[in-house]
Order: sequence, then structure tokens, then C-alpha cells
Amino acid sequence: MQRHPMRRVTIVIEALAREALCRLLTEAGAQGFTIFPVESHGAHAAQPSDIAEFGTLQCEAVVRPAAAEELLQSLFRDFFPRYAVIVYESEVWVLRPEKF
Amino acid sequence: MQRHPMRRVTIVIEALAREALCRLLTEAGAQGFTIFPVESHGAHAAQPSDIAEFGTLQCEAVVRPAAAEELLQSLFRDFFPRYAVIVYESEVWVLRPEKF
Amino acid sequence: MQRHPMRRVTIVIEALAREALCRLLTEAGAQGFTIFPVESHGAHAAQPSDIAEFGTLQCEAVVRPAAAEELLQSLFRDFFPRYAVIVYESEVWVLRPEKF
Amino acid sequence: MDWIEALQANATSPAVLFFALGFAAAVLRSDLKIPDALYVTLTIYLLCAIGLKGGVALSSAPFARLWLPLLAAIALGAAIPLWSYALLRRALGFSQVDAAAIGAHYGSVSAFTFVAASNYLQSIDVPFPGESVALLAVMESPAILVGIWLGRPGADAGRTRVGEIVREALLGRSVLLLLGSLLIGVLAGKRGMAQVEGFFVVPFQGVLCLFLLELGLVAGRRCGDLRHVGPRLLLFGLAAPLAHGALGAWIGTSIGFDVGGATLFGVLAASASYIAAPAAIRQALPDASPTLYLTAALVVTFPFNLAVGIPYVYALARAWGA
Amino acid sequence: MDWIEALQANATSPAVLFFALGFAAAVLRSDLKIPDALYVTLTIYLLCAIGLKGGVALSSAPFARLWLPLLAAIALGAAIPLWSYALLRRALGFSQVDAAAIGAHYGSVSAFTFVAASNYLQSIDVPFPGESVALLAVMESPAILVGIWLGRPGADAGRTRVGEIVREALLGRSVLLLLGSLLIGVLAGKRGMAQVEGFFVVPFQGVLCLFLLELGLVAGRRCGDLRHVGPRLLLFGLAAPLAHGALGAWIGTSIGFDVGGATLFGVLAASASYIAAPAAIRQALPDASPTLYLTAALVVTFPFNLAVGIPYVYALARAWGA
Amino acid sequence: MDWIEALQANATSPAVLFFALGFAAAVLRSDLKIPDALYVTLTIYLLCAIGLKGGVALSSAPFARLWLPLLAAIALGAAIPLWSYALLRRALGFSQVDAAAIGAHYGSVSAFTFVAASNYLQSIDVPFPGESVALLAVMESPAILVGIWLGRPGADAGRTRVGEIVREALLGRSVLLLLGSLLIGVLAGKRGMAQVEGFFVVPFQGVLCLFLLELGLVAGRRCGDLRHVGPRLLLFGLAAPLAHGALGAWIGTSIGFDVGGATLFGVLAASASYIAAPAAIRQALPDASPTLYLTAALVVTFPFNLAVGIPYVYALARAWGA
Ligand SMILES: Nc1ncnc2c1ncn2[C@@H]1O[C@H](COP(=O)(O)O)[C@@H](O)[C@H]1O
Ligand SMILES: Nc1ncnc2c1ncn2[C@@H]1O[C@H](COP(=O)(O)O)[C@@H](O)[C@H]1O
Ligand SMILES: Nc1ncnc2c1ncn2[C@@H]1O[C@H](COP(=O)(O)O)[C@@H](O)[C@H]1O
Ligand code: NA
Ligand code: NA
Ligand code: NA
Repeated sequence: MQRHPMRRVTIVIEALAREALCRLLTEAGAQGFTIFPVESHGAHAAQPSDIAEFGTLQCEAVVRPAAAEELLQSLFRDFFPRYAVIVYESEVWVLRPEKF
Repeated sequence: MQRHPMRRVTIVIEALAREALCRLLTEAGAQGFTIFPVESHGAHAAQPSDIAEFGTLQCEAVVRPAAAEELLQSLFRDFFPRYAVIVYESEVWVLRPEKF
Repeated sequence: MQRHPMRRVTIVIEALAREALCRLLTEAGAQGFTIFPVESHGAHAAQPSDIAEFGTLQCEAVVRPAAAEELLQSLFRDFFPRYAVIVYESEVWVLRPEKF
Repeated sequence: MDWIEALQANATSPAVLFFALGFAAAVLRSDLKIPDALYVTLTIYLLCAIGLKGGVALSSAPFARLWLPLLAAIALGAAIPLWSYALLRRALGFSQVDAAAIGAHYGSVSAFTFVAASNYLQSIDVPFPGESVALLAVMESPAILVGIWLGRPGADAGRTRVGEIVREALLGRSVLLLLGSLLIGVLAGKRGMAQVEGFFVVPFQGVLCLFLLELGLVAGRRCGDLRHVGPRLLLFGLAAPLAHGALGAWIGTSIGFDVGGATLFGVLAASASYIAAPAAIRQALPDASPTLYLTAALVVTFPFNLAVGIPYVYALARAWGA
Repeated sequence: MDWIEALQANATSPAVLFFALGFAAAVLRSDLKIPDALYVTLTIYLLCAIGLKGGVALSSAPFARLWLPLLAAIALGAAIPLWSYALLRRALGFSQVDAAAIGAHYGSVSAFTFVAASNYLQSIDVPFPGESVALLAVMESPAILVGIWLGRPGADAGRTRVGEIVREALLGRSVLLLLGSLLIGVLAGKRGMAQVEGFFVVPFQGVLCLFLLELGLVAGRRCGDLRHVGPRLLLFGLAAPLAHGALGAWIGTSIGFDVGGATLFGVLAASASYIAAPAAIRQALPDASPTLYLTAALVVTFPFNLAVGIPYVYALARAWGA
Repeated sequence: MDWIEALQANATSPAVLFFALGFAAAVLRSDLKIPDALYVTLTIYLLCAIGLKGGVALSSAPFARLWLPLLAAIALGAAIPLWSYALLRRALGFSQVDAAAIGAHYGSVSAFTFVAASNYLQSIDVPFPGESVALLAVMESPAILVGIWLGRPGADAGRTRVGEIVREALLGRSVLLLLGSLLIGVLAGKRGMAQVEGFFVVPFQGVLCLFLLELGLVAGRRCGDLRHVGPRLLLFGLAAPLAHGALGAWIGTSIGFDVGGATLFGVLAASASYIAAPAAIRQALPDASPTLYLTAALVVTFPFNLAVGIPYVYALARAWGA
């Protein structure tokens, strides 16, 4: 089947930033994304997540390369200085490019 | 260490399709896969998942390239017209190819 | 924006191995990683996860290529013979290489 | 107590008010969320509690007395999808598979509407036969099976295994818990019940409040889907409980139930499944639109029954039973 | 009962001891974990339970009697961030945004400190006006809004939408549940309450123990952050509840509350929010350091109030009220 | 009450029947699932509840009376793995590490078998000393430590840190909660207990039912692993509780316990750990097969004790105690 290249942007971030993140993703043109809570082990130590609001969440968005660029720039400018956050990008392929 | 190329197929799908999806994956030759519930933000709006059955789940299967091809075709034919679903594929490497 | 290549190592493993895994990752030089519980469907059959300790977890660590090599070797030597575990690696790009 | 009073007594019950609170919270887009684990827990608790109580009632009642009601319940459950299907397909213009799917939901039952009804009867001191929970257990599946049969596509879609689905409809979570705890109630009897009363009886009505808070949230969040549902289905979602409720109350009275029992029978007929049926139908008839059947059952009929349907059926049962 | 006795009665209450157990478990790095779903469930339960009780009390009390206390509570909540800000910024050398954020937390309230205080009063048989839960509901938001206003950066950071935040502060989860169940209590009255007592009243104090076990764990795990907090904030975190508690108890007495009511008023003033405020502040003032405000509210002031602040405020209220 | 009666009373208790229901649901492959969060919650609740009750009993009992039983319990817990190891290795042909791992599980204890036993005694009106919960707390760890020592590989595998593991065995979740709430019970005394009775006592037996429903599901799902376990381990899983139960009941009687106390002592000896031990052993002895020890403890011995072992030990204790 014919595949179309996209970028998957993964964001691991403190849960209190959830609203801000959703807004950013929508503004950067992501058509959709998934979020799930994770237990995170960062620079300092394990971060227990008994209370979801104080925990960490992982967000995955598959977007067009141009949107990925914009997203990364916004994250770099607005999020990196303010939140405990890790971002990485990878290449993925989809079947229906019109959905992204 | 020696790596062997595989494909990782990620499927984000409404939870009510769980059984059908498991069957499809098994038939397409996936030796295993993992499933976890996610909060999904799709085309329309956030989809709250207070009741897991009405929510969304993410499924990740690492399979041989041939199985990936078959899996994508089945998904395209049987799932895309019927379910709220997003599928994407990426390249991964494994150490023990005989497990996939 | 300037991207830097890293490796993402994904480990799907029985939950009872959690402590050993965290130790291994730290020793192999991972600066951080995320863990979340998954429902796993392996070689044998679905593995129900009513009790998290008897279930499966997925761990994702983004590390430098050298650390990935070391990590995979340790996993191969110490974990593959002992635990129900699947490991795969993929290429990702990050913005701030100094964090990994 | 006349109609107005019956409505009022219902509208000031904490359970109904908590449903309204959840609904309001969702509509106001509050960040209130109920963990899925709590939802499942409440479901299990409520099903086990009513099963147990029913079982204890059965253990001291002649089982023979139940045969006729059980048969009537099964027959009614199987019949509702038939005329609903005809109506939806012919008069209201739905596709074959959608009409079958919606019919399945309205023939099947909502356990929590049943619980709310028994709660209502208790709060206005109307006795009801404890065994009637057995009706709930047997009435869940027949309609689903009939609906699947009605909606089965000519060329089978390959992914639907009817055997599987029948097995599931008969052995689904709620039927299993209900029948299982019914049996436990029969075996443990009054003596066993006395031990676990502090958990399964004392806090029951309060737990129901929490559960309805959650259901209110879920229904409220899906409120936006009403737009996709159209006036015809809206009408059906309001008319069906009125018609089926009256029919059920009448049958219940005819086969000898007292006012409480006839009310519960009517409420079962009036209620639409929004848990068991969607799960089964989404698998067996994947081409039917979940937006239609789920919104109708959960956002239209469930709240309507909670607020109006239950006291309405009770008023009928009382009028006919006297 | 003198000071020592008041402290002792508090220190041997199961609720306080369970907090200590959780704290100890975390400090000893035990693998004890409480599922997030349980935490949310307990929160919802406790808020609904106190809301209901307050509502029932309100339903049989002249609502007029509440206007003055409500206004006083709102004013006090809005004023605390002002002087806290000045103090933190001028005397203690914090940045504008951090001073504003910390002030917001200490002006807002901790629902569970309130619950612990009413639990304490109950255990030593001191009556308190049930309606005082309304104070809790109105006192959560004003301080947050004042704090955001104080900390608002000159050049807006783009991601903060003040409208959104105001809406959220007024319609947050806890305010909504409190006001909602208060209203349900008013509507359902004593009759409705009788139905749900087995769930919302009988097990209440035990549920509180489980909740405090969890909070002890959370506070204990964050204990290490005390290092990043510095002696000045530590001092503030201990002095603020003493000063605000005294002020609140005095105001409460002045506006005519009995000893129990004045104690609760004082405890509200003394308490610092660690749930609603962090969520709102992290969004509205992302440049403020959560390590500072969260550690101060959760690890310093909450345990201090639980162990010392509550009996201290009670002793003052008793001295002034007599 | 003779053997048959003792068995019958047990078999019609709601708790045991709910276990059977869960087991049946799993074997019939129903989609019934219990959220992990509920499982953890029930665990915490049950441990705190029995700890508290034990503590209150201790607070009004001479602590001195407990030294001998505690020592006996520790010694028995440490000794069981020794002979089990010898038997499994020599007579039944298991590898060193598997024999050590299985021995550790049977020397350690199952808190919920203990709870089921005290529930059973209560339901047949046999008193037992509340302090015996202290035995449960001290008996969890010794066997695990002995088992690890027996199974320690000559060349250490690098990943096992014995220090860590000892610390964990002594400070594991269940031991911590038990000892912690025991202490709380002692400190809070009857007065404190009265406050929290509505939560920790009244619904206790019902909560146990829910918990056993869950354990039944878990055991039932693992039923298929019986194939991998072989007849020799199956035999051991049935014979060990009979032998250890008799031994424990005899020791209990000898050191002066009444019938209830001796029964609990015997049940502790008869039970096999399926929570604390697997977690510790999987880490310390990763080369031992979890299929063997987990299946034996959870699928064979736990249900056997629940259905047969508890009334059997009680019958022995009664015969010897008279
Ligand atoms: N290399 C990594 N791979 C995956 N997740 C990471 C990694 N490093 C950090 N994280 C996650 O990102 C969060 C923020 O990272 P940090 O800013 O290092 O505390 C951490 O809490 C971890 O959950
Ligand atoms: N670009 C995306 N990246 C990740 N997940 C997505 C994306 N788009 C949609 N999804 C998820 O896939 C589900 C189905 O998508 P849709 O058909 O657009 O409603 C949504 O509910 C989202 O959870
Ligand atoms: N191909 C796969 N893709 C993703 N996860 C897998 C795959 N195969 C196995 N797994 C997971 O890894 C766990 C261990 O695998 P196994 O050793 O095959 O039982 C399984 O329980 C699955 O959850
Ligand atoms: Na119906
Ligand atoms: Na305050
Ligand atoms: Na034992």
C-alpha cells in the first residue's frame, strides 16, 4: 500500500501543563493527538504519580512535517523555559494523508 | 549488537473495536502486541474517557514487514470504513527476529 | 530547528522486573525514561492485568547511541534469559542533546 | 399520591439530583472527571448488591411463582426490537442496520434505571418483590440477539462471528454478575446476608448517588451528539419509554404482580441499554452508527426515565393495580 | 480542656495518625502507593459528603444568617494574598511572580484541612454550624484571582488566557462539587439525607483516614524538596497559619460565630490550598516555581495545621468565645 | 459442630461463594475485569482494618502475653522453607532455585487467607484473640529471607542486591500497613476506633467479598498454568497446607492459645504468600520460575485453604483445644 511520510512528535511533560499543551498542539495544526499518564524517571529521581495532577503525561501527535516544525519551535520558545518537558520526533508513515 | 529491521504498527482506535482488532492482529500474523487506554483528541474535540468502553485505546505491534503489509491492508479494508481509527507505521530494530 | 539523532529503546516486560529494569537503565546511562502499564498479548495468550504486579509494563528511554548499545547488551545478557521481555529500538531526533 | 407528587418525590431524591449535578458539570465544561476504575467499581458493587438482595428474597420465596414473569420478560424483550425495527425503518426512515441496532437497545434493559426505580419505590415506601431482579437478568440478552439477527448483513462482513456474539450476550459481565450474586444470595440466605449487610445494603443508596453523578457527567458530555441524532430519533427516544413503560406496567399487572412489581416490570420495558447493548452491537453490527443508538439510549432515554419515566410508570401501575 | 489536652486529643486521632503513617512510609521509601483513581474517588466522596451535610444544615437554618460570614470570608481570602505578597516580595526577597503565586495559595483554602478540623471538633464534642461549609466553597477562588492579578507579567506570555482562568477558578472541580452537593442537601433536606446517611455519614471519618494516609504519602515524597525551599519560605509556611488562624478565629468570633464556627473560620484562613491553587497558578503564572508554592503548602503548612494549627486555632476560639 | 458442618458453614459463606463466582467467571472466559486500582484499594483497606482491630485489642491486652507466640511464629515461618526445600529438591526433583523459591512462598503467609479465616470464625461465633494479627505481620518476611538465602546462586547474577531485598522484605507494603495500623490502633484505642468503626468495621465482611471475587478472577485466569506445574507440585500445593496447618494448630494450642487463636496460627502456617513473596523472589531469584511458585500458591493452595483448609484447621484446633 502507498505510504505517506509524517512526523510523530512525542512530548513528555508535567501534568499541570496539560491545558497549555492541548492549546499549543491545536494552534500548531495537529489534527489529533493522544495523551496518557506515565510514571516518569527524570534527571532527579523517580517522580511518583499518586496524584495525577502532580504527575507526568506523555503526548503523541502525528503531524505533517511543516506542522512538526512549527510545533517544535513553539515548544522551544514557550515550553522549554517553563515546564519540565522532553520532546522528540520520529518518522512515521500513514495511509490516509488527508487525516493529518 | 546485530539488529534486524521490523515494522511497528500503531493503531489508535475506539475501545469498542478491541475484540475485532485483537482478532485482526492475530490473523495478520502478529506474534504479540500491547494495548493501553489513551485520552484522545480527534477531529471533533476531546473525547473524555470516563467509561473505558466509550474511550480510545492505542495498540502497538512490532511485526515483520510482510505482516505489516497484510495488517495495513486488512485495516484499510475492514476498519477504516467502520471505526474511528488512525494507523501509522514506523521502522524499528530488534535483536531476536525469531520472536516476531 | 536543528535536530540531534538519538535512539529510543522500548522495553515491554513483566511488571515484577520493574526494579531491576530501573537499575539497569540508570547504570547504562539513561538520563530519564517513562513507564506505563499495558495490557499485553504475547506468544501464549492475552495476559490479564487485574493486579498490576502480575501484569506487563512498557518502558521508553531516549538515549545516546552509545548508551543504547550498552543498554541492549545488558538486556541481552541479563534480561533475555530471565524475564518475559521484548525490546526494540528506533531512531528519534531531539532538540536539546545535552538532556540525554 | 397523584402524578405531581410522584414526580416531585422523584425530583428531590438525592440520586436524581446527583445525576443532574453531573449533567450540569459536563454541560458547563467543568474539569470534574470520574476515574474509569471508580465507574467499574460502582457497576460491580451495584450489580452484586441487587443480585444478592434478589437472591435472598428468592431463597425464601416459591421459585415457581417466577416462571410466568420470566417468560413474559423474555418475550417482551424479544418483541420490542421487532416493532421498533419496523417503525424505525418504515416510518422514520432509518437504514436496516441502524434500525436493528436501535431496536436492540430499546428491547434490552438498563440495570441502573432498574436500580433507580427500586430506589424510588423504597423512598416512597412501596414494597416490591425482591425476586424481580431476576427479570432484569434475563431481559438483557434476548433483544440484543434479535437485533443482531435483524441487522445481519446479507454478505457477512468477515469480522463478525455470530457464535462469539451470542456467547457474549449470554455471558456478558452484567448478566454474569447478576445471576452469580443472585445464586449467592439464594445459597447464603438471610444468615449470610446479615454478615455483609454493612457493605451491600447500608450504603447502597448513597453509592447510587455517586454512580448517577458519573452517569450524569457521561450523558452531559455526549449532549453535543444530539445534533447528529435528528428530531425523528429524539422523538423515538421519548415516545418509546412512554409506550413500552405502559405496556410493561400493564403486562406486569396482568400476570399478577403487585404495584411495586408491575412498576419495575414497566421500567424494565421502558429502559434502553447503554452498556451491554452498545458493546455487543458495535462488534456484531459495526456498520450501524454508535452515535445514533448510544446517544438515544444514554442522552435521551436514560435521563428521561430517571426524571419522568419512573414516576409515570409507577402512576400507571398504581392506577391499574388498584 | 487546655492547650496541651487539645493537642493530645488531636495527636491520637486516627486521622492524624494515618497521615503520619503515610508520611513515614514515604520517608522510609516504602513501595506503598495509592492509585490515583482512589485519590480522586476519596476527594469526590469527601467533598460531596461535607457539601450534603452543609446543605441539610442550611435547609433548616435561616440563610440570611450566612450573608455576613460569606462576605467576611471572601474579603479575607482576597486580602491575605495582598499582605503575603508584600511580605514575601519586600521582606523575604522573592520575585514578583513567586510572591504572587505563594500568596494565592495561602489566601485560598484547603478543603481537607477544613474536614480534618470539623472531624477534630466532632471528636471532642464541640458543635459547629453545618452551614460553615459554604465558607469553604466561596473562599477557594478569590485569592487565586488576586494572586494571578498580582503576578500577571507586563508582557503577557501568550499562552495565558485570563478569561479561561477566571472561569476555571470559579468553576473548578472542588467548588462545583461543594456548591452542587450543598444545593442537593438543601433540596433533599433531612428526608433525603436519611436515605444516603449509610454512605455519606456513617463511614465518613474512616474514609478521611484513608485519604490522609494518601496525603501523608504525597507530602512525605515531596519532603526532599524542602531543600530547594530555603529557610525564609519555611518560616513563612509556619508563621502564616499561626497569624492567619488567629485573625480568622478573631473575625469569626466577632461576627457572632460560636466556638466551633470561629474555629472553622480560623482554620480556613490558616490553611493553604494545594490542589486547586497549584492547578490554576501553574497555568496562569507558568513562570512561578511550583517547587516553592507546592512544597510550602503541602509539605510545610498542611502537616503543621493538621498537627498543631487546628488545636491552636480551637484554643484561641475557645478563649475568645468564652 | 463436626467436620461436615464446619465445611458446610464455610461453603455457604458469601465470601467463599464470591471467590467461586470470580473463579467461574474467569474459567468461562467472561469479560468481567476488576480495575487494578480497586484491587490495591481493597488490599489497603483490608490490611488497615485488621491492623486497627488488632491494635485496639492489643491496647487493652497485656503485650507480654504476645512474646511467646511471636517468637513461635517467626521460628515456624523460618523453618517451613527449610524442610520444604529439602522435600522439593530431594523427593520431588526441583532445581535448587525453584525449591528455594517455592519454600519461601509456603513459609511466608497470605494475609487474605488469614482474613478469610477470622471471617469464618466470626461467622460461626468462635472468639479469637485480636492481637493475633501481630503474628501475621511478623510471619511474612522470615521465610522470604530464608528462601533467598537457600536459593542464592554461587556466582551472584549481578542484578540482585541482597541488602535491598532484605530491606524490602522487612519494609514491604503489607508489613508496613499492618504494623502501622496496629500501632495506630494501640495509640487511638477504643475511643479512636469508635470514630472510624463505620468504615473499618461495619462494611468489612462485604468488602472482603468483593476482594475475593477479584482473587477468584485472578486465580481462575491462571488456571491454565496448572498444565505447566506438573503433578508433583500440585501434590505439594495440597499436602503442604494440610501438614503445616496441623502443625500450626498444634503449636498454637501448645503455647496456650484458645481454639480461635490456634486456628489462626494454623491457618497462617498453612497459607502461602502470593503477593509479597513473588515480588521479592522475582527480584532476588530471577532464575526461579514464577509459573511454578505463583501457580502453586495462588491457584492451588489459596483456593484449597479457602474451601477446605480453614475448616480443617479449625476442626483440629477444636479437637485439640477441648
Ligand atoms: N531520556 C528520556 N527518555 C524518556 N523520557 C525522559 C527522558 N528524560 C526525561 N524523560 C521524561 O521527561 C520528564 C522531564 O524530564 P527532566 O526535565 O529531565 O526532569 C521526566 O520526568 C521523564 O519522565
Ligand atoms: N494526528 C494524530 N496523532 C495521534 N493520534 C491521533 C491523530 N489524529 C487522530 N488521533 C487519534 O485517533 C482517534 C481517531 O481519529 P479521528 O478519526 O480523527 O476521530 C482520535 O480520537 C485521536 O485519539
Ligand atoms: N510483536 C510484539 N509487539 C509488541 N509487543 C509485543 C510483541 N510481542 C510480544 N510483545 C509483548 O512482550 C511481552 C513478552 O513477550 P513474550 O516473551 O512473547 O511473551 C508480551 O506479553 C507482549 O506484551
Ligand atoms: Na427495554
Ligand atoms: Na487560607
Ligand atoms: Na505459611
